[in-house]
Amino acid sequence: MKKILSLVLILLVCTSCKESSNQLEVSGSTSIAPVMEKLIASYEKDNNVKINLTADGSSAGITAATDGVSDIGMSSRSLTKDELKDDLNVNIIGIDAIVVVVNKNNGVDNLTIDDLHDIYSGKKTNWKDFGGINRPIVLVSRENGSGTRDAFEENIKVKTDQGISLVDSNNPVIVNSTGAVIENVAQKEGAIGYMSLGSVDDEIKAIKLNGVEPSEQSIIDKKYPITRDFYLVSKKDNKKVDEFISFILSKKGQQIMENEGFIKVK
Amino acid sequence: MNNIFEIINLNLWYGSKQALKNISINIDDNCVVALIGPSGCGKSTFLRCLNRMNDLIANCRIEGSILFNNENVNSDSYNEIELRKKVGMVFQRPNPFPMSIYENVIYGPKCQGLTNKKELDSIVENSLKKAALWDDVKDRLHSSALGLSGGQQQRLCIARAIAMEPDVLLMDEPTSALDPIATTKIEELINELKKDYTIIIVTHSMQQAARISDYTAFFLMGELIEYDKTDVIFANPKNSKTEDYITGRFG
Amino acid sequence: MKKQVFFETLYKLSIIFASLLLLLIIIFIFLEGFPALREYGFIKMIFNGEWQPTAKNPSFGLLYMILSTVVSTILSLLISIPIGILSSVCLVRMVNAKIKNIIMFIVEILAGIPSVIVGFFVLKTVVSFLYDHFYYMVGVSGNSMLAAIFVLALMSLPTIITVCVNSLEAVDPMYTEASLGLGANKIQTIYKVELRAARSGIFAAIVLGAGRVIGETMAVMLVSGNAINLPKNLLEPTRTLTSNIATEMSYASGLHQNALYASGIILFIMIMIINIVLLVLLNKGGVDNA
Amino acid sequence: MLNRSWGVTLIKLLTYLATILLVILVFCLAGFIVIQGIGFLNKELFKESVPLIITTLMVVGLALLIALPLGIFSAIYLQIYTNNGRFVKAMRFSIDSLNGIPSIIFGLFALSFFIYYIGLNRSILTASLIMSIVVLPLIIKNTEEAIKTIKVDQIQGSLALGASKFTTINRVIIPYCIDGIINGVILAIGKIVGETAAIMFVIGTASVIPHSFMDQGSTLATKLYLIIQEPTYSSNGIGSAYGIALILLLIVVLLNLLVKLVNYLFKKRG
Repeated sequence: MKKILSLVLILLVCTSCKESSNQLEVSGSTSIAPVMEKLIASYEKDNNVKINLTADGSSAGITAATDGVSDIGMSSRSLTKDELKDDLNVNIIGIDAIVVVVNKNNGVDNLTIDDLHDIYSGKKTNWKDFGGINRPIVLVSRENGSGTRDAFEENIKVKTDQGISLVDSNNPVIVNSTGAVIENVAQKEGAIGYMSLGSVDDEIKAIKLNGVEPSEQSIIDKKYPITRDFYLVSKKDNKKVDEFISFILSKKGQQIMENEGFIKVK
Repeated sequence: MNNIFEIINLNLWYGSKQALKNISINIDDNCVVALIGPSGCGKSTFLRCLNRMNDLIANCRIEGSILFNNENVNSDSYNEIELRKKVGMVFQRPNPFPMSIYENVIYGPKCQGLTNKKELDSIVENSLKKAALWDDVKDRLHSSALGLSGGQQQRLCIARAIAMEPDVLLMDEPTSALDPIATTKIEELINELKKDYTIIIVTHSMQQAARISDYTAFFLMGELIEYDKTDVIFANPKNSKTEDYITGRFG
Repeated sequence: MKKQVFFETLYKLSIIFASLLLLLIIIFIFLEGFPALREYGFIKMIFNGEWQPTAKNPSFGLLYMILSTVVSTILSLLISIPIGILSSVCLVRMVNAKIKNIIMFIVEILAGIPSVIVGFFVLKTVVSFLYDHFYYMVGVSGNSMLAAIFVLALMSLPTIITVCVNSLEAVDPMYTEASLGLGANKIQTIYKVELRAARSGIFAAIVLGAGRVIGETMAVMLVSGNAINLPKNLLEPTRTLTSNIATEMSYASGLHQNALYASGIILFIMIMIINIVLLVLLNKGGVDNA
Repeated sequence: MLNRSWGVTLIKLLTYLATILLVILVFCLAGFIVIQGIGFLNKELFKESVPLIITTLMVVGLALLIALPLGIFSAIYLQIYTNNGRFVKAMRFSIDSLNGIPSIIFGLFALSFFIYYIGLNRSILTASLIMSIVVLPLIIKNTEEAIKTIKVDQIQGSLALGASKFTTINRVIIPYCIDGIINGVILAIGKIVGETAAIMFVIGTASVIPHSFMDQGSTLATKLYLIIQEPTYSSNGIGSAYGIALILLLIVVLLNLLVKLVNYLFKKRG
């Protein structure tokens, strides 16, 4: 018994020395994490640096980058005024379209931004107002503070000047994961939800916005109305960080972004 | 003095091991019968057959008939709940329930559906009086039974059994866990109870058997060696094995 | 003798270190939550239902969420405790060992399931059933208090049963024999004596079960709809204190984050109240044999 | 009610009904996971979950390594060496209350105390540390209950024979209450293997085989949560989450059997 306890003590002691060598800590937005994992995998192949990834949300990423706990913070929403510090540099590494999804049996396949505004603010509550079947609309929304939700609600203007979202007062189904959005929309015929273009799968149906089909081309031509940028936040003049970011913005990096359904910046 | 128990060719096996071999005995009512013999001779097993407590043991097989008031207890048709109402039992270690003294005594009657408060109070009073415990506890009936001393707890168990107004009281070495003073109190109590109940008591101490019992049965290796009046057994036993055991040559 | 001194100091050190660790967490919660209590006011936080943390002048009213936690905890325990205790009795006393081992084997596994999966199970079954039958009502989506109660009961059952079965098996057979010897039948013996004798174990099971229910986040968030409203009927979506912490903590900052920790303090107080109630019931029930 | 014959039959009926309900619920849940996940159990998923299994076992191992001695010794101290005074009752009370704290708060504690304050890195070690704290109340409570169930007179019997408290512990208490402790260990394993909220901030998302406790990694449960969070994480979306859940149940089964085996061997030898 004594041996075990001494082993534990040694373990505790030796860990307090912080490892600085060639390791990078990346943490933040869950929407960016999947593609970041692939970027890291390909970057680590030809550079001997170990990059650790944690997916704990956009704001956690920004805070970690500001406090230096992470070398790079990922955010799928634009930074607020007091988050923007002068010793931070912010790079946009890709553009993502936010797609509106409905149940596969829902006849509606095109909505305008104003329709979305009426639906999510609770003015219109039945699909028959949009030529669909007579069934109440079930709003599926992401949690407060999710980058995807911020970008979506910014575009369909459902936030009062007080900063309160009208969506909350219409008994929405609030979930904090894309998987739950898919499951709720797939099982409920009256449901409407939104997610990043790359996440749409065959259990649900993505619809056109203002008549425009969500595709890479329509986003590049700026015709698709709801997009958002992927930001990387990091401290200035850190060589290893800048090398990694320049890799992401390189042809190879942007190609990986595209394979994952996101739009190239360069 | 009619027979309250008539046991004919009783055999019992625990799995493959035979614990009781072909026992036949008649027990009269309103007297004290002591069962003596070396440990493991089957006297406790025999006692537990009388209120079918051995049913609880998984691989226990019983053959032969046990007539209680001329009805065979061993048959499946006979309801063992009815039997245990008539044949109370007190165990070696005092085992009062983790409840108050009052709740302990009325447990049996309440299980039979008696709920009238007045009746229950009177049952409690005369059971505790009969068990010579009333004076010690009459002002703390609702305190915990676990707070009593060993001897008091055993008397509470006796009072609990009496509350069912049984015909027979089985006692499995009731005093072996008690100090001498408590033991004599229990023995005096048994002499008192003899008037109303048939008492069958398993005991290790032959002095105790001699002191309080009318009849004594001597068991050895699962067999009933000799059964007779106590003074006959202790004065001039017929069977040599009994004599050897009585005089302490073995056992 | 030296060995004994060593071990006894080890025991003392362990309890000190363990309570220090656990105290650290309590202090951490109170430290982080206190600013919000001071600035926004404990009373205002408890008796105001409006939760708008990111508005211009934010409001941190937790009333609706406190009620949601209270209602969902009590109702789910009202389901899981009876089923848990009754089935533990059946498994220990009324069913042969082989069946009991099979069921216990699976129950023990279910104690290890990540709550996300139990959440999806209820989402795919109960929630979609509720939606298919009540879709015509505006504001009803199947994600509701009822589904949350179902998932909480399902989550706490394995814990309650494992501990109950364990304590029932440890009941001294002398009580069983004493009760049967007095002419009581099997059911009376179990429910009037054995449960009483195993009481402290059963209460431990309830405390652990209640802890699991109050502390549950992932599964509840999947099925409860997470909309903040006064729990009026079981079909409306609801958000418990715990789900609120889990959903918003990843993006909260400043006073908003302190408010979430403050709701952690309130949760801690609620758990204490439940423990106090259970302790009183345990002692009031007369005698405690252990 | 129990004193009436109809009451007895009613309770008997309710008891059987509760068990049937339990069996239905339990088999539906287990069946749901098997049906949903069986389709995705292919070689590729097994290969993909090898690092997850290793990380999970590392967290379980280290967390129990810390929590078990700490928890058992604390429980022994609370049960044997204290007179159940007011202070002890208050401590036991607060330990019980910690059982109800949502694991998300433990996660945040880990993030701000271990990572921000002490400066530990995000790693499997940090995750194991926080998990040992999460299961500590569970182990203390279970061990105390196990000690309580030992017949009081067996403990007094040993003390009466002049054995010191210490030898009583080794000779009487630990051998007798091993089963109770084992049940606590099984509950703790269940909690550690199934935990996501408490460790997801501090364990990272790497899905490669970790070489040391200092590396990051994801356990079966955190990977499963990540996939549900963003289905694009794995090739066949949410389906592989169910596949991983099945593998996770397999691991829980194996760990439970291992613990019971160790207990059996310990008893046979002891």
